Amino acid sequence: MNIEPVPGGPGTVAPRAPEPLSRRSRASALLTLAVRHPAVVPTGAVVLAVLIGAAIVLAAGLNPISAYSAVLAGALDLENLDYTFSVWALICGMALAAAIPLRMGEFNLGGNGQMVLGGLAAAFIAGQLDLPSILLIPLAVVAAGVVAGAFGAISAPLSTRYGIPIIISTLLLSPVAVAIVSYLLRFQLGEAGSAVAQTERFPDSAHMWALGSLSYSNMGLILIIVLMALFWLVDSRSAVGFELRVIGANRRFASYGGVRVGRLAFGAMAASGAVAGVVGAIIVLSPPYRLVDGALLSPGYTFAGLAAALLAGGRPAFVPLTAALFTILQVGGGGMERSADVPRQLSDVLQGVVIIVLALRTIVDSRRTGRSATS
Amino acid sequence: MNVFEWGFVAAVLLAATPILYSSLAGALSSQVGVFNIALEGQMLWGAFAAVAGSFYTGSAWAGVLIAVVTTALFSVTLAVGSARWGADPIVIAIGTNLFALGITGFLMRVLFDVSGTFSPRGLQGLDKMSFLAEIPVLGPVFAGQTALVPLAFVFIVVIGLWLKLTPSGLRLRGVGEHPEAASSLGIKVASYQMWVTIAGGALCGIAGAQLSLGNVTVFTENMTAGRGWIAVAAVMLVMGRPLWLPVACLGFGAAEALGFRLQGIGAPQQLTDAAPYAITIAVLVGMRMWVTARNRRPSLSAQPVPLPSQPESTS
Amino acid sequence: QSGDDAGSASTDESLIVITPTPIGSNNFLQLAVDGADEAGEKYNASVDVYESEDPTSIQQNLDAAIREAPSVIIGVSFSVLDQFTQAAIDYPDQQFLLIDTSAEEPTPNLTAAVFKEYEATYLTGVEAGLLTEANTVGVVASLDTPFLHRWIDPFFAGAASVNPGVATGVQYVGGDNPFGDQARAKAQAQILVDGGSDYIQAASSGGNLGVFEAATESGAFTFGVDTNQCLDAPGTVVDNAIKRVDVALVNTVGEILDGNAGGFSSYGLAEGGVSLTGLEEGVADSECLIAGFPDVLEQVAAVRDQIVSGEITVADPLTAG
Amino acid sequence: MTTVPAVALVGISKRFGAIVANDGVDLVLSRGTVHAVMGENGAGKSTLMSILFGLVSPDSGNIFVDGKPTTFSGPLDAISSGLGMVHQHFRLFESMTVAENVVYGAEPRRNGLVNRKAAHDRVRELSARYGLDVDPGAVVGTLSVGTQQRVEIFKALHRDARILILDEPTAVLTPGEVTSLFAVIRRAADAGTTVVLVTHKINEVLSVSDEVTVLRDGRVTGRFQRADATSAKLVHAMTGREVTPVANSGSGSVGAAVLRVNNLTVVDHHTVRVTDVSVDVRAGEIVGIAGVSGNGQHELVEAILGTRRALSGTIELLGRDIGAASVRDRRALGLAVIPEDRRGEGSAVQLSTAENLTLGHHRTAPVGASRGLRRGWISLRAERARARDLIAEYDVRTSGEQLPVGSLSGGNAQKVVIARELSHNAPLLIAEQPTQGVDVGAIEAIHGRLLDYRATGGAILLVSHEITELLALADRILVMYAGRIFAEFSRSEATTARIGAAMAGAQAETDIPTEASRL
Ligand SMILES: Nc1ncnc2c1ncn2[C@@H]1O[C@H](COP(=O)(O)OP(=O)(O)OP(=O)(O)O)[C@@H](O)[C@H]1O
Ligand SMILES: Nc1ncnc2c1ncn2[C@@H]1O[C@H](COP(=O)(O)OP(=O)(O)OP(=O)(O)O)[C@@H](O)[C@H]1O
Ligand SMILES: [Mg+2]
Ligand SMILES: [Mg+2]
Repeated sequence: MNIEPVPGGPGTVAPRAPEPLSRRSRASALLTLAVRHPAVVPTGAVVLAVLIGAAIVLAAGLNPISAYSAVLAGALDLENLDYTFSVWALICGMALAAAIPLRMGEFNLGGNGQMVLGGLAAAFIAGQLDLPSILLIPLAVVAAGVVAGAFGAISAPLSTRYGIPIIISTLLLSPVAVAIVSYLLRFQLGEAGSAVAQTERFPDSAHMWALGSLSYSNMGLILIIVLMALFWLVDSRSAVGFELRVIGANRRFASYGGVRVGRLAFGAMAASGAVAGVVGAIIVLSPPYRLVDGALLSPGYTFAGLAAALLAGGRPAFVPLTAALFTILQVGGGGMERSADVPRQLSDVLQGVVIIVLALRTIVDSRRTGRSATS
Repeated sequence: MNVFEWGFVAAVLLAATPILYSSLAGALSSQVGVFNIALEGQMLWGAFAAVAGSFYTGSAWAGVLIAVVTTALFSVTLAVGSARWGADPIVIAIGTNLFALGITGFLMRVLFDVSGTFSPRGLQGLDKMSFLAEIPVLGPVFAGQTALVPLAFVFIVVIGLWLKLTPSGLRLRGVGEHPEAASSLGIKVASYQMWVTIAGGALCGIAGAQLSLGNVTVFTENMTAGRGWIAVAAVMLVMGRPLWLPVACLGFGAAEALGFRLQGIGAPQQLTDAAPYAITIAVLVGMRMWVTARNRRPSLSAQPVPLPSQPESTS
Repeated sequence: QSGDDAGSASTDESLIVITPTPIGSNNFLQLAVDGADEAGEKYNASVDVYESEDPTSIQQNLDAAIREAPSVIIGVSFSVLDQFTQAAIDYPDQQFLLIDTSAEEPTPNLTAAVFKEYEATYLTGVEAGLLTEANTVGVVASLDTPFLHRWIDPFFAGAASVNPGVATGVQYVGGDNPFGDQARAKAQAQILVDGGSDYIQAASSGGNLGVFEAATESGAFTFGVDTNQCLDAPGTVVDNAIKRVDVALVNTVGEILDGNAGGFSSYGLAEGGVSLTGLEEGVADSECLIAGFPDVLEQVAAVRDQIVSGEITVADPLTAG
Repeated sequence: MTTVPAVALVGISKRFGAIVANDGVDLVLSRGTVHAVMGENGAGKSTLMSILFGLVSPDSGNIFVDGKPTTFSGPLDAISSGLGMVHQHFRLFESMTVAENVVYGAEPRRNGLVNRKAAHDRVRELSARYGLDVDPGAVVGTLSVGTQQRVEIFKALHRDARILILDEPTAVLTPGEVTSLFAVIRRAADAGTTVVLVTHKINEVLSVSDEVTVLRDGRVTGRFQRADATSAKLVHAMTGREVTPVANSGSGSVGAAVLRVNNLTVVDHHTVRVTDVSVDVRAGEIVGIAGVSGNGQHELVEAILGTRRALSGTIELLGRDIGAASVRDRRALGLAVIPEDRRGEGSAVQLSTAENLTLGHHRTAPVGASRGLRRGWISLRAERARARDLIAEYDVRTSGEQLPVGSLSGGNAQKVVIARELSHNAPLLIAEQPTQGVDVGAIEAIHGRLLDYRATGGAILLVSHEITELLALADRILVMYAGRIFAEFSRSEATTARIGAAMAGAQAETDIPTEASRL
């Protein structure tokens, strides 16, 4: 039995056909169409952020043009590209670690802890086992993923069982992990006679495979690209990806609909932690082939990755692009200081401005989509 | 080492005060439904502005004032962005924190031509209340502190009472609990959220000023060093009841001070680093376990809707 | 902050300094940069500073530096050792200088200058041991790393050498900003004071200012490091374990430029690479309290001479532990 | 009549993108009357009310209050012009007291502080004036739905509202509460207040309203005085056709038990919500559960669905004990649920209609696959195609399956939920308030579907506070009160009066005479 449609009686109003567009309004329609392209708003935000940054540089009595060209040169000069790509891979990895929980509306602020635990696991395998490369490296990477994944996963039951938001538990657990790793490096696993807490240099068999003659980018880059592709596939085409999005939109709806929220959150947090752990593994299996206390955290990959993921709205297709943006700012920031004498801190300023301006883009979004903001 | 002595209490208070101010800002924001994790960045800016202000004016209290005003301005982006324009406060806050870290370091180099630490000769710090020195208990606890330390508690009590007793406090609580309900009664929800967030900025300004002109007299890059995040955790811990903030913040202060003291008997530095965070998460879990356990079981006082008196209700 | 002298017509030489972490409030790195600036002035060389974030960016900065082909690439601290050793092998025509660390198997183009800070710290320890009335001394250090023990263990050893049975206490700042958290450093210094210490060695980099404040407020006394920190808190700082990075840098850069590259020089008390402010000229104007204790200075000078002559050897915590 | 109308809306139009929600609507409200606004789902009622209350600004048209042209830039303007609105979804601060809720935003003051005593007095005074009994100090979250609604009305009256808008106020009330609400409405109207009542229930319109305006597709299609309004005329104006009520003919073969609930007890927040409840539902049977909301029906449903743990008791589905099974396993075994809380539980407003229709079907053909290589993967093309089919089949009025569900009108969103759950063809269907907010025509269509479901051997547990609905559909009716099965009626025993009395907790042995009967 069907619910009958209302017959077109005299009182009914036919849905109105869109009025024919005048040339002017067609032009403006085209313009709206262009403005609505998903790439436009982020690009506009970046441009705006760059202008704000320029204003700051100018106000400080420095030359914005030379500052920016130094940023670009520092990141994109041919001889620096190798390095830039290796950093991009790491930021991409941490962005992925942030993007997975973001799909279910959660923030992972504990990337630091997960990354160092991954680094620790990889360092332990690489330093203790005497295996050929072909076994040792995968084993180290997998161990990193497992240990960091297990650590990341702790936040899921804390949230689903005890109602402690993931953003808080990851934030609080991270320093604990960092302290544990630091302690182990200092007292148990550290190299004797070394001035800082660090492991011994790993044997050659534990050196991540190089990509041709490149000196920074190695198989880690490929690994991250594969993980990104996997994330994209799972997010857009799989039942689990769909369920994650449903959780993000309305958790009660998800559990009513039979989504095993606890399990999925567990899986997502484990995957998120695991990716962060793999990033840690890639770092320690690359030069200088050791785990150095504090060295994984000082470049701030976690927050750069988080920012990139937020900027992309967690959407897998955009993550590589936004990660590239933060890579350029970060790597180029060094170049800027080297050659343009603009303080390195400007790079943080710019990253902050980009994030803020992009967050404010929702104004544009919500004006466009009416009452409901879709992502 | 004797753990409980007045000096210990003073140390705990000192460590807790900046966190107290900033967590008060966070708690107020959460009362109006804005999750404010920009406390770290705002406090850092406040610390910088206070030192810069004191440096230029030669007066520490002018520094505090400048910190309060500029940090309030600093928080306008978050306030307007999240309340008026509906942007995600978490994202803005993450941007704000990064921006604050960058801009303070940048300005230190551009304005003062130093990197890392700025502590020019003659930089005025806030006066200690040394006139209290002779008074028992108060003396050892407060004589070495600035007036901002006891003021924090005054703030908490006043704000707590204000929330409870005044029309605007009532409205403010309603805005956070059910924004649509408030706006359907003509309350300008966005305005409340905006002004409360800006007021929170001012409180973070005090927090930063206490840190850079009260706890010490210097500004350093990344001087807040995670204290703003601890404040966020404190807000979580009290679950929207500002009057409990002192307990949470003093708890953190005590965890830190205790950690330092334990170093004295050989505990590793890493334990000190981890202790406040580990204790917080443990307390959170404990609290939630207790709450869930309580809800699961019918308590003795738990009564279902009372059954009616039987037949006479038929008419 | 680079010291390239924009004014001077031509600079024949060039120096590039690579730090392992951002300089921030790490005053040792700052000292190295100042030393490089001084060397630049002396040899009419341009100076560039590349601040790194982590081991990978050390490598990247090193690569960038090698592309610039300066007269000397200067690496500061142990953290750059791996990268510099390898680079020296790969680029035999480039001159490298390591400050504060040395390679096990150095190549001829890799020069090293190391400091025996621990000898100076031993002397501040002697001063503390002589001066303490509470028979308790302490140290506030940034982190519990082997390297930083050079400011801890010798200090206690020095104090004990003149004051057997002196009690000791140490506090590590740690946290998110170990090299610049004055508030924590201050609280920790206060804990040492509460625990009875009246003389405290400050080894917490940017945090030292916090240590000085705590001491000022509670009537205790402190020792500074690296430079004359008495100026930061007159009336509180007794003396400083200074490190003449400038001297070392100027000397070794000069050697390299003169063609005497390779090997390593060690700067201890004997070489004048480390010292105490109190043992240098101009003590009277240093604002250091030690100026008021000529008898202590006399004894310390004697110990210094014994160390120089080899009569006393101060154990290096790095190799000892 | 020569008197100036209290409010006149003239030529109001409002578009949302391609949708015309209001199209030149005129609405005239005379002082001291009760004015009903009726219409199908999506006809534009809520939009019109939102415009009247200043929540939405019209694209064109004018508002006259007491004959003076007025523009509202927000609800505050509307409130100060003497309007008050009671939203269907209550807008109450559950953690606050009744008095605080009532005075919120217009607090009596003393020395700059809220004058608590005056606030309590005000509530008592309103209680007395309208013959209602509400404790000013009670925390609102602990009150029954009916009492909460009184608080909503008090909020408006406290502000001396002369024009009171009620959006579907009776949807959640017992017959007794409806009677008492109507008494309040009458009293208010007699005292000069103008009342606007948005509703789908024709008997209510006929019993309480003085005038009726009917909307269809954004336009006014009928205006009636009570004297000349009849059920048939109203339905025709709303739908443009006749609607014949469907009802359970009582026949049909009943099979084995599909659901067996034994001695179930559920506890939440210190309180026993469900006490020792036993229910069986057999194949080909519709078992109705009547009760005022908040008496444990919802917790019972949650326990069966598995989103809430029971403290004791057993639940069997198709002979299998599912007490420990996950929601997903229960659903896979053969359970579909139309939940009470459409927005909070039954849909995700930001997700598209297609995605909302997919949840629960994403692991089975055609969208997903339960076995083989495609297992665990989703076909976006199949998702869209299936969504279009269901939208057509269930007459969901929307301009596209990719639009977010949040942009649908209340009734149309409900149809999306019903389409999703019915298309499971599960052996057991639990339907909680399946026709809430749905218009007359759609109600009959949904009722027809439920009866078809039963005819093909499906078992249905129908939870409703709509007695007419239960009488029309159910084979047996259980009444829940205070967490217990308080009474049970067979089809032949059930009458509105008996059920109504039991819902109110009265152990009705004798029939209560009443004028209301089955529609
Ligand atoms: N903010 C909005 N954005 C887009 N469309 C909207 C919006 N508000 C209402 N509509 C559309 O306008 C039309 C009228 O909606 P309205 O809510 O007024 O209907 P209603 O008569 O209240 O229906 P119901 O009886 O289902 O509650 C519907 O088609 C609805 O989808
Ligand atoms: N998520 C939302 N965001 C903004 N406006 C909304 C949202 N949901 C509903 N609305 C608006 O509020 C109006 C009135 O809401 P109301 O709660 O009365 O729902 P409704 O459409 O009448 O549905 P129903 O009464 O059947 O539940 C809607 O018609 C719509 O215009
Ligand atoms: Mg409606
Ligand atoms: Mg409605």
